[in-house]
Amino acid sequence: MVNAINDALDIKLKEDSSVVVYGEDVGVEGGVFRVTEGLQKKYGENRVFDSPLAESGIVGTALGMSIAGMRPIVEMQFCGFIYPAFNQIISHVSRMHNRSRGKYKTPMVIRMPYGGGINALEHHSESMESIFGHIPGLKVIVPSTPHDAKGMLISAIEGDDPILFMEPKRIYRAIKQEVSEDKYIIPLGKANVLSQGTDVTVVAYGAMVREVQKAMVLAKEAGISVELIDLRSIYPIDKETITKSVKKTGRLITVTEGPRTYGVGSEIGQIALEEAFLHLEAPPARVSGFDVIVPLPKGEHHYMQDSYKIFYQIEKTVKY
Amino acid sequence: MVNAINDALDIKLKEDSSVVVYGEDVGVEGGVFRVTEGLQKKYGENRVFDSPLAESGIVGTALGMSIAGMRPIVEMQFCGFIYPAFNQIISHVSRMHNRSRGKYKTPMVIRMPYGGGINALEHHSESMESIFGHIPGLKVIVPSTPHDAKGMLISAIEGDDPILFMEPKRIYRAIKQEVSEDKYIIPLGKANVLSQGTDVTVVAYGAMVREVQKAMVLAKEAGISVELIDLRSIYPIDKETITKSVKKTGRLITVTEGPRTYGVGSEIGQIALEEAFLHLEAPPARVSGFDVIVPLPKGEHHYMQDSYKIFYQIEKTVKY
Amino acid sequence: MFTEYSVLENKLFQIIDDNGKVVNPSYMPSLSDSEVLKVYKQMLFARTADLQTVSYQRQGRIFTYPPNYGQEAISAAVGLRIRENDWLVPAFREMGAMLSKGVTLKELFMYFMGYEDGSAFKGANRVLPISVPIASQLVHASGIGYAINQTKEDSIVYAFVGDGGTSEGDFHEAINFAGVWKVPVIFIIQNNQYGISTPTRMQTASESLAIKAVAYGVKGIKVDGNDLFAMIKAIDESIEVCKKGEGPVLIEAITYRKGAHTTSDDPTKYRTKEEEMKWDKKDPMKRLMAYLQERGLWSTNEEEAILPQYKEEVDRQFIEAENYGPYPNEDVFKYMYSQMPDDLKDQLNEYERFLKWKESKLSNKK
Amino acid sequence: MFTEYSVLENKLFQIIDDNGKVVNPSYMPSLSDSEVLKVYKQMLFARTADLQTVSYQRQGRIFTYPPNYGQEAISAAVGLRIRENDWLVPAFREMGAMLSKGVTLKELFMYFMGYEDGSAFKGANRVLPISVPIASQLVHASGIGYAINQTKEDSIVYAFVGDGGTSEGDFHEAINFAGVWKVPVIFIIQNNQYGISTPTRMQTASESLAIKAVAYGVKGIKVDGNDLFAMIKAIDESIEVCKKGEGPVLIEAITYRKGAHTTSDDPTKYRTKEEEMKWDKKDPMKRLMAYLQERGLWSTNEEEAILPQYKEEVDRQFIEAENYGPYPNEDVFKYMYSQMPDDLKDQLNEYERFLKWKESKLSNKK
Ligand SMILES: Cc1ncc(C[n+]2csc(CCOP(=O)(O)OP(=O)(O)O)c2C)c(N)n1
Ligand SMILES: Cc1ncc(C[n+]2csc(CCOP(=O)(O)OP(=O)(O)O)c2C)c(N)n1
Ligand SMILES: [Mg+2]
Ligand SMILES: [Mg+2]
Repeated sequence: MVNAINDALDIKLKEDSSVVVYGEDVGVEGGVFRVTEGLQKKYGENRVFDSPLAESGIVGTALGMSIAGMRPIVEMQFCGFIYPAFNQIISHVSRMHNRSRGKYKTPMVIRMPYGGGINALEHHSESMESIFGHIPGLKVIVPSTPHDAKGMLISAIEGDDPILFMEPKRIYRAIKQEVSEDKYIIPLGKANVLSQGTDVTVVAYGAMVREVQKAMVLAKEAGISVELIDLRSIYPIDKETITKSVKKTGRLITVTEGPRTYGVGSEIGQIALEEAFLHLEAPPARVSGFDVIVPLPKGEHHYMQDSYKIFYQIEKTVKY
Repeated sequence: MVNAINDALDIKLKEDSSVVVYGEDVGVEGGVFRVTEGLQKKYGENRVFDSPLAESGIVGTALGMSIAGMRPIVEMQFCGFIYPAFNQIISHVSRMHNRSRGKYKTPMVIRMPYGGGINALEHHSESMESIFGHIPGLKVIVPSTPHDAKGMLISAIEGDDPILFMEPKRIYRAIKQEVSEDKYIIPLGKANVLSQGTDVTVVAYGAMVREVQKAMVLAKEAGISVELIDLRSIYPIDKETITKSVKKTGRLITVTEGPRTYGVGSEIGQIALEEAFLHLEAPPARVSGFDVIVPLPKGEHHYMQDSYKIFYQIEKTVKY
Repeated sequence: MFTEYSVLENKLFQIIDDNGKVVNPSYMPSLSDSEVLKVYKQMLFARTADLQTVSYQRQGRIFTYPPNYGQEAISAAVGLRIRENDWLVPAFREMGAMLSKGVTLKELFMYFMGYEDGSAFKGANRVLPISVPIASQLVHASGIGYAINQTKEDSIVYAFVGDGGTSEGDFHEAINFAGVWKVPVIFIIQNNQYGISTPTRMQTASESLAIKAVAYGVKGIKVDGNDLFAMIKAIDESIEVCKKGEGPVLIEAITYRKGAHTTSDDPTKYRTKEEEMKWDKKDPMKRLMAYLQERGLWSTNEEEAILPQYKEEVDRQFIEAENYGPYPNEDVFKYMYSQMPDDLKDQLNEYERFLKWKESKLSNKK
Repeated sequence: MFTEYSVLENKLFQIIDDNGKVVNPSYMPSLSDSEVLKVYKQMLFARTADLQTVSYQRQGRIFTYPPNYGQEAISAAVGLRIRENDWLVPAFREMGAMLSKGVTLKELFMYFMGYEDGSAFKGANRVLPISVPIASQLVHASGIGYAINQTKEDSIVYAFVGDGGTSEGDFHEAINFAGVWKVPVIFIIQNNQYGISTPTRMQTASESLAIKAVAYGVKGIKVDGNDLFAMIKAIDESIEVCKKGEGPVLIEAITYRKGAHTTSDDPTKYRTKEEEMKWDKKDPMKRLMAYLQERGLWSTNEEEAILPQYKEEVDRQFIEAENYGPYPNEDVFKYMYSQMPDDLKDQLNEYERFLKWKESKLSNKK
């Protein structure tokens, strides 16, 4: 996925001189995950550069640049460090277009690695996407494969809205996949049905997709047919795809990494309720993090969703 | 409600020398809503004081004070201005107790007026409580009457956890109610069943409680019996009270001011699903803000929940 | 100027005294008499509009409004120098500068009445909307500055903040970025002595606000913000710094908010009559008027002759704003994204169904 | 000291040179030889632990770790002066100071292995846990300082941040609050030349980091952070300032991170061998060693004799940490609130039901 993202940035930097890439250590070092490696050499220090260590400054200046006609792409070193920029995001990034009644377009992408499972210290493992999904005016996107990452990032850069692009760092290098070298686009806001099934719909995104796929092996052994939807977009939500599937299977499970209460799972459940109530054969269920701070590595396995936790819920839901 | 809150602060300032009250303009001026009026005169400039205009500084220093054994109460001038402090809240306030494995207790209250309906400019009318409810380690409280405000605030100050105390400014002075001058406590985390009913459960809090009460007049005319629950606590959620009621009525509506997606309504709906699925006769519904920025005053009526919007949904849900 | 009035020595840069006498002629910017008069008239118009707005508010015809009364010279100086191609990044107390940039009074009135359409600034280029969250706008200015450097445009950014705003982290980050990037931004602190009720000395223990420039390695200057000429000169020299690519400048403009913080504020709670009287002597318009009168360029009679026209014009625009009409349903949704997502379309449709139902409900009742 | 080494003149406060010669005797703090030797040994222990931790990490026995290598004098000086009643507010590169405060190596190892229990600091008073979000901890220090003033305790707060951290808004807000409140906080910037790969000159255009003190009206000083004596003296004078109620002090300690940023960083990508060699000559331990040898207080032989004991002690604590045992389920929930809310109890119970199910599932499979 790291290469696919690098590739997308490379393509847009080449194609469009209004694109710049900056953030903490993204220049010389190429980012702590090497996502921007080689780009500064290729495009120079004015296009790809290290900024001072200040997230509000990074995001706020990016908004300024976008108002002035550029297409900045900034990196938050980890999702856990986006919060100093929270005021800029909720008070300005998400609002400038509406506030100015469309006078100022604010195309900008805030990229960041997110999620757990990499044995990291505090603040390096969180999944707080529902917070951002609740902010009107933002789009929040999560790819689950290298192929998707490239196509979705190019879409995000080319779009005219501010976008939070959350990269599941746990699978940065875990999924091997041939990715076309050409430019291609994956439209934002459309979920992706990864496997057809009849007994239960499972909605997931990011690193959780792979965990569901592992759980599906167990489900298959147990004779359960799972329809897997990769949500791809936390906001806007592709209600149509979810609804269609739930109407077919009558059952829904959402798998997410973040804390349970006010998380993505409750929204997806609510959508199923509102759109497919009479088709529901069991209550839409959530496999999610607990309402706790992600434990440090020695305790993280308690918190994380793995194939067994998912399968446990699949069985419960199907037997309901 | 303004007086009741002032009273609670007064009682605790008098009783406990480790209590201090500070924030922007809370001293000499007594706050822009006059909630802290008179307290500086009474307790001096060391106990009740104006701080520099910097929310991260305000909240972060309060955490420091609480670590050092004090019980600070800080005011955010409006809920829309809490975001510069977001990093302190999500990265430290909610975490220090857990991070230090209980070594440091962090009793502190962050008070703030929130919600719309006062013809205010941008950033003065938001209701983003679900964001805070999603942060593990915080408690988020909303009173709906002067009586509750006083008792809940005293509880909040005396508790050992960090608490967001959200004050529905729209009803700061709208509800006339005799409030006892004595000290009394309302335990946090318990919802309050305000009216018994049989056809539908309506969950609301803060200023929305009054709107539901108005809608209940229309419902009564239409022969619909509503059970009204004042949620009081956004986190933790009193599942028991909600579940019990929904099992009885079979129907649920949640009324909130904030944006719909990833809002409080979806969580309450999901709880009903998980706990009372087989009792549901209609899909739990949400009356909420749209997924937009609260419009400026001339457009705010489009956004706000009033008795008609609520009754519209009551009718729909009951007729489902 | 930057050397002679070094921020380290905490000297105040002034050109005319409280009586409009030129006390620092070597720094007098070269302006024709008619230019000076033109700026005075702009200030007069702004003050007229400002005072009138306060009275509209008292009549309940407008919501909150933050008066500019007493701070007009700062906006006027910027208004004089700012060009079509320059950017204005306001806080919320810069009416004069916004008018000079092509924003109309009507739009400002609409904004304070509660129409977002009042922020669209249809006839004005390169002005950002009013920014409510204190100091947060400064970071945008630094970003715009970067874009200017990138395209090598001839453009300068004028960014405003209040004294209270200097306490916010964004103040620090904005000027620090601007310093590292060497962007053409003139940061102007309107130090009107208070952030609502909080006096400047409770915001910071630093000697002045201008001295904070040192923390970012940028040039800074403390200017008498009620002295139009000093403000113009400070801006002129700042423009030179920007044009040479030497980066941003921080101007602390010392002034006084003669009115209330906003129309819902009562300043008698936190300041004395004596203080107000002291500052009244330094009123920027009085001082400029004395200067003009001394030179026979303007008189009380002329002023009295022109004021009714100004008042009428203000009124005309106010009434236009008042008659702007209803706020269409779809405007609540339309501008959230460059294209409306399906879900917002659904919410709009659902809302319109509700409105129909409500209408029929209400008409049944009758 | 603060006058002679004014931050405005950007002078470096130094007492010994790179060869351990005392070049500034008038500022030499009065320390007995045995005290100096004791501090040296503490530094040696810290360095031993530090280097060994890096090698544990290479063996895959610990996760990320941010080496202190080359920065030991700063922590040692604080460690010497900090009292039971003083507060330590660390960032994450202050091992020596934490050990002096009573934190154990075992606890630090546990933390970096991934146990929160490693932050409980059972035997240590008034040390905050490691703070990961850069600069955010400084604000807590100002708040603790307020509490100290309130109770009129005899206590001082030592708060740390890196050079990179000075760019964050919280750096600004923390020192600004501290300045207004005149709280007894000594803010220490460990300027180790880099924030990960980003050199200090890309963080700010200011002349130094110490000069930023001026923006808050507080005393500041730029110190050779690899010179133990200069660090001690700077702290001693800062303590005096605090005790007099004159408020906080900002110390910029110039040093160099000889190791990598963390064990997952590769410094060759962003710095040269020459630069590393240049700084190697300024190594704080080499300089102190030269000072001690000159006086016959310490020798290479003695050092070689003691090192195995230190290594063994480090190893012992490391192995204790390694054997700390499993992470109980309930610890995930237990510390979130002072009392566990019902919902968390439910989540714990549900989790334990799942574990039982999983166990039976897996044993069926066998
Ligand atoms: C982040 C933030 N916090 C608080 C407020 C509320 N508020 C509005 S104006 C103001 C005082 C501003 O003072 P100053 O910066 O001196 O500007 P002035 O009003 O004097 O022009 C405050 C606290 C706000 N708008 N934004
Ligand atoms: C708010 C925040 N942003 C980003 C990071 C990621 N990060 C960890 S250390 C570091 C560099 C810190 O540099 P400096 O302050 O100089 O301290 P040093 O590591 O050199 O001791 C960064 C960017 C973080 N921990 N917190
Ligand atoms: Mg002010
Ligand atoms: Mg550093």
